[in-house]
Amino acid sequence: MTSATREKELKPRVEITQISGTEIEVNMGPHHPSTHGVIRFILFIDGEIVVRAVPDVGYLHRSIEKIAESMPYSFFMPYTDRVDYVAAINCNLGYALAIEAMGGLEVPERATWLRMIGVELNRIMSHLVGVGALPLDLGAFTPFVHALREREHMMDLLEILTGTRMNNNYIRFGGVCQDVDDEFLKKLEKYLDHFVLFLEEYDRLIGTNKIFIERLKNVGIVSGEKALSYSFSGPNLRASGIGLDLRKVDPYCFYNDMKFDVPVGKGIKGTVGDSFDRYIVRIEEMAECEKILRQILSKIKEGPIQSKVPKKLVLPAGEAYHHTESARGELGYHIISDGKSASPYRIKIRTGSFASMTSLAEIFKGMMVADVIAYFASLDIVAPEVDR
Amino acid sequence: MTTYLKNIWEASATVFEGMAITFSYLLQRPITVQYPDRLKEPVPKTLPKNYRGRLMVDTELCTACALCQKACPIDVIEMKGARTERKKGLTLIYFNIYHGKCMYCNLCVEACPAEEGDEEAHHTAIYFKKDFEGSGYELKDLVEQFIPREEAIQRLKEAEETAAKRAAKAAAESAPAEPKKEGNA
Amino acid sequence: MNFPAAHLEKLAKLVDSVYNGAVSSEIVQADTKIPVLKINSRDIRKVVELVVHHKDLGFTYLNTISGTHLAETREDESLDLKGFEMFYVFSNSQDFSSLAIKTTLPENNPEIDTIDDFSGSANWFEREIFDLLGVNFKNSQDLRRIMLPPDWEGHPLRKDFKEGSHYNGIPTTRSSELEAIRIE
Amino acid sequence: MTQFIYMFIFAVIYLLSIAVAAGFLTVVERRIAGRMQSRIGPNRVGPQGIVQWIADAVKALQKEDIIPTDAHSFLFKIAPYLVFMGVFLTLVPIPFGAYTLMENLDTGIFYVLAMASFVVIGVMMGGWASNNKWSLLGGMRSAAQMISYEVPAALAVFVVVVMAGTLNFQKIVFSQGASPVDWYVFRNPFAFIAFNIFFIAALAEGNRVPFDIPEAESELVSGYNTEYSGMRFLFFFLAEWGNLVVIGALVSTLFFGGWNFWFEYTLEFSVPGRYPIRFEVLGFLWFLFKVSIFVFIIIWIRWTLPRLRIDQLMDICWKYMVPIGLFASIGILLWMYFVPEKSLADTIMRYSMTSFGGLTILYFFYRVFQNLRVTKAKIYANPFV
Repeated sequence: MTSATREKELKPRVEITQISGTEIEVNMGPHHPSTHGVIRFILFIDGEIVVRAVPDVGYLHRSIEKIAESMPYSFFMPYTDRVDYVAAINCNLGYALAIEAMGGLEVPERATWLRMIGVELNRIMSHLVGVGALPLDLGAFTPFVHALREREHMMDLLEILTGTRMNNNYIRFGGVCQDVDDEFLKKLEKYLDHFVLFLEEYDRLIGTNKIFIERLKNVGIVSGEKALSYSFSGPNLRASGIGLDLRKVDPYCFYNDMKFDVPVGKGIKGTVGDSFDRYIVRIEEMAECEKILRQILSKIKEGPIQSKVPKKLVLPAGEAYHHTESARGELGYHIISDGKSASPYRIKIRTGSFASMTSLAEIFKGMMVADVIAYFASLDIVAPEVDR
Repeated sequence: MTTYLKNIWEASATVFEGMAITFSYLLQRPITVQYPDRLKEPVPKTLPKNYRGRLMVDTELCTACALCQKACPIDVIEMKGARTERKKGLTLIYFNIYHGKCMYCNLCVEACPAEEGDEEAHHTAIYFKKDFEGSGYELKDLVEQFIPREEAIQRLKEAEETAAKRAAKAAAESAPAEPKKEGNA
Repeated sequence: MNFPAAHLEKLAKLVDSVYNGAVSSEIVQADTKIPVLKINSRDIRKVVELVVHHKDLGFTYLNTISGTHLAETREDESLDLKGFEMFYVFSNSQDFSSLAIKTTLPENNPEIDTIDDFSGSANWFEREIFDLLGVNFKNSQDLRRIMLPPDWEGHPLRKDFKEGSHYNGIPTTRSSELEAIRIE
Repeated sequence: MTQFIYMFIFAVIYLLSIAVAAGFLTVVERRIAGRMQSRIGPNRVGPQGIVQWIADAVKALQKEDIIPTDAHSFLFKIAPYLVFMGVFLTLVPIPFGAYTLMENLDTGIFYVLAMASFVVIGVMMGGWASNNKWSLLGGMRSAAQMISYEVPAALAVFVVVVMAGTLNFQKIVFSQGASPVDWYVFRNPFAFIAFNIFFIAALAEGNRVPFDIPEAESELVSGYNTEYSGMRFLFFFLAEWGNLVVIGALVSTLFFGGWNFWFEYTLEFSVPGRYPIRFEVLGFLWFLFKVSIFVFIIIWIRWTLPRLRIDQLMDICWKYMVPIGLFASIGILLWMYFVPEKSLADTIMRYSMTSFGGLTILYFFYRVFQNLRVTKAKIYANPFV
């Protein structure tokens, strides 16, 4: 796409010439109730309409990539939790898989199943925050608390699985840190029965609500082509009608054997790729996660959970780009090893939220202030994943 | 006109439905519990086996091998082992844990070689206890000294003495050998 | 996804034929089965245009842009050059097979052409590299610091970055209040 | 002079009671919200947290009274009082019983509609004077919203006025009976439509969800009252919750028979001293009960629905409520002309409307219990409960 055609396509939906031309510069964030953590937009508004927006990130930049260069490979695992604290095990998994691919480490079968349980549970938890925070930003508080209540039960499950509620640091190179007994698996199965009922009720509480639909439909439309151009990934990309799921197209763990659908946005209430599609894709994806979890439960077998990994891990010289499907899209680790030291030469983390953020400046143009919030909330962005 | 009426109908029907759900929650018991005073049993008892609460050290079991200290990515553990006359092997001089820094990653526990107990009450020398309430008013309240300070200073003194004795002994042993070397040279 | 071998040959041929030897390229298979196209940094726009717009290729999806500072302090055969290494990952929007483009830049005054008109997200990825590594992207729409404040000095991901003692009058290290309870 | 003293005493009593009611309502709201969200809510201060509002008030009073540097200090200072006045004055002509009212104004409804506009002035003043762009946005939004919604509210009130033939609240109460069949809301379909319009418009005038756009917490931080603290903030706060009482009182007076408690108020009672005091008390309690039902519904709506966008808000006002209001007001004129009171058609309509209302409520509870069954299944399937 050349520059000219892109400009044409990204033309604001509201003709800015129609409005008076007196801009007010307002500062939204970093401490604003709906900028999810510390993200800031400088909005130039004319009445209620945003003429221009400058997103500003970096308030949570902790230089995780620099920290990685100063420590052994295994020490960096707890830091990956903090890349996306809402879906911590997903980040663990991406890192572990990349290192295992580079170092040629084996993973026992049961460890992979346990990893998948952790990852899928985490994905549901993350989506619950996403679909809960969306109505919260639109002014409905109760659905958010209901979603968090379910997340709380899942945290109880993760507590048994990993020992912690957040920032689990569950996955180790060549395995996982601890095993679970059958009681946990039974609990999980029982909980999934509960979760199905919750999803149905949640949909009736807010997903079918007329006001909610009106606030989201045809707001922040990102067409499939645009979504690819902005490097959207995960639910955001799928909501734009492009059914790319790394668990399908580039399978890792045992996702090859799993039967699940990839929900895509169909524009059931408005246009494909609008904010409501991003909401409904997440809801459908939670149902798919539930299916995957049931399959895992039927297939998991006893066995060792940790393979032999050298205490001081030195990877062969070389580099790798390994990506997995995290809750917020493609989570890629670009790792460079110099083959001599026990610490990585460079780790670059590619996150879904950062890529989603790139669209803001263009999409915000011509929106109303209330839509800015709806669009931003529907992207389900987590600030530490943007800044790292 | 039909869409007009449909809009009105949809709006009122879905609002009605949502309100029925919220009302039904009004008739249920809340799911939250009144912490900490109205609990059926204390929270630590309800926690799973390997729950990561606060770090705890069994100073009796600890062999002062410092593996946990090396395993910690962020220097939470500050410890020292040295030879004293108290016991064979290394004696723990001091063992401080900076709870304010700890990120509960479990790496130190996995590194610990000293284990004790059966299947039920199994624990390593450094382990997570189920207690999680550890707030304090000052930063130094968050540092737990498992060997009390006075004791630690005492032990440090002993260790220095032992070290001095050993050095003297070593010197005495190697003293006759040294002139020979010089002589050879 | 594993990159089809036929694809790979076609790509090499295409790069050679379209630019008639003007592009110096070399294809290697990296650890994670993503083919890496090594090119000269001045050809980046030509290659990206081919990779993105050619109807047989269509790698329209930019996964990420990564940069690395290869410092002298770690002389090693695998890291063959002193300077900056740029690593572009593109994916095919149909089957999501990925392709990496790698290029190196000199250590002093690293400069490369921007590719931000090929992808909407490239600008932010480039800004991040500009901010943290100090690589200059020529003709970029908007090249500002992104993570760090505008008045920050230095580029932290460079291997020779030294943290200043103060930033805007705030000390970057803090004296520990815990000195009092130390035993040694 | 004595009249002035009486007036002063009554005003103080009214002021105190509305302050107490508003404070108490905050606790009630938080408790209800808590239960709707499976939480407990404030329950520490007093039994079941019932005096939490005193603690909150004391805390708010201790706060420093901050006036932003570049704020217009005079307007900034008086804005909260104007808002509070707008709410408080609307209570003056509303009868709480046969005698429990401040002033039996003949222009009651007109007066209420006029006084409600004070709120707009106060809110805009506060928003503008704060020298904060978010506050200004909130103030502008609220001006647009409140002025727009006065139109459908007035149209809905017009329906009642036509039916009662008077602007006087007391007479409106008299002309409705005690039983649901005699309430205006179930008299005929047009009155029912008018009730819905009035209730929604009142929500919008009171800045309640789903129309809380002026103070949209997640958009404008807190809208026009962002910069206020301490006592001044408390006045905004009192106005907001006092508004609940006002809305409840207006709705139950205009459409639900007011204080009229299960017997006909006949002329002989209008002689002072003839009206039994126990009826007065019962009527007062009956009225309070009706008001609290509506207050509960408003709170309940708040904790269920998301917020509208400003253009949707205007759409609802001008594309839906105003045309429907016009339809209802023309309809009521035709109805009054063709169907005389106490005729057969009138009686049939009354009873069918009442049973329609009753059935709706029954169906609602049926849905509630179905939802409860879902929840029960959920609890059964949950290993952690």
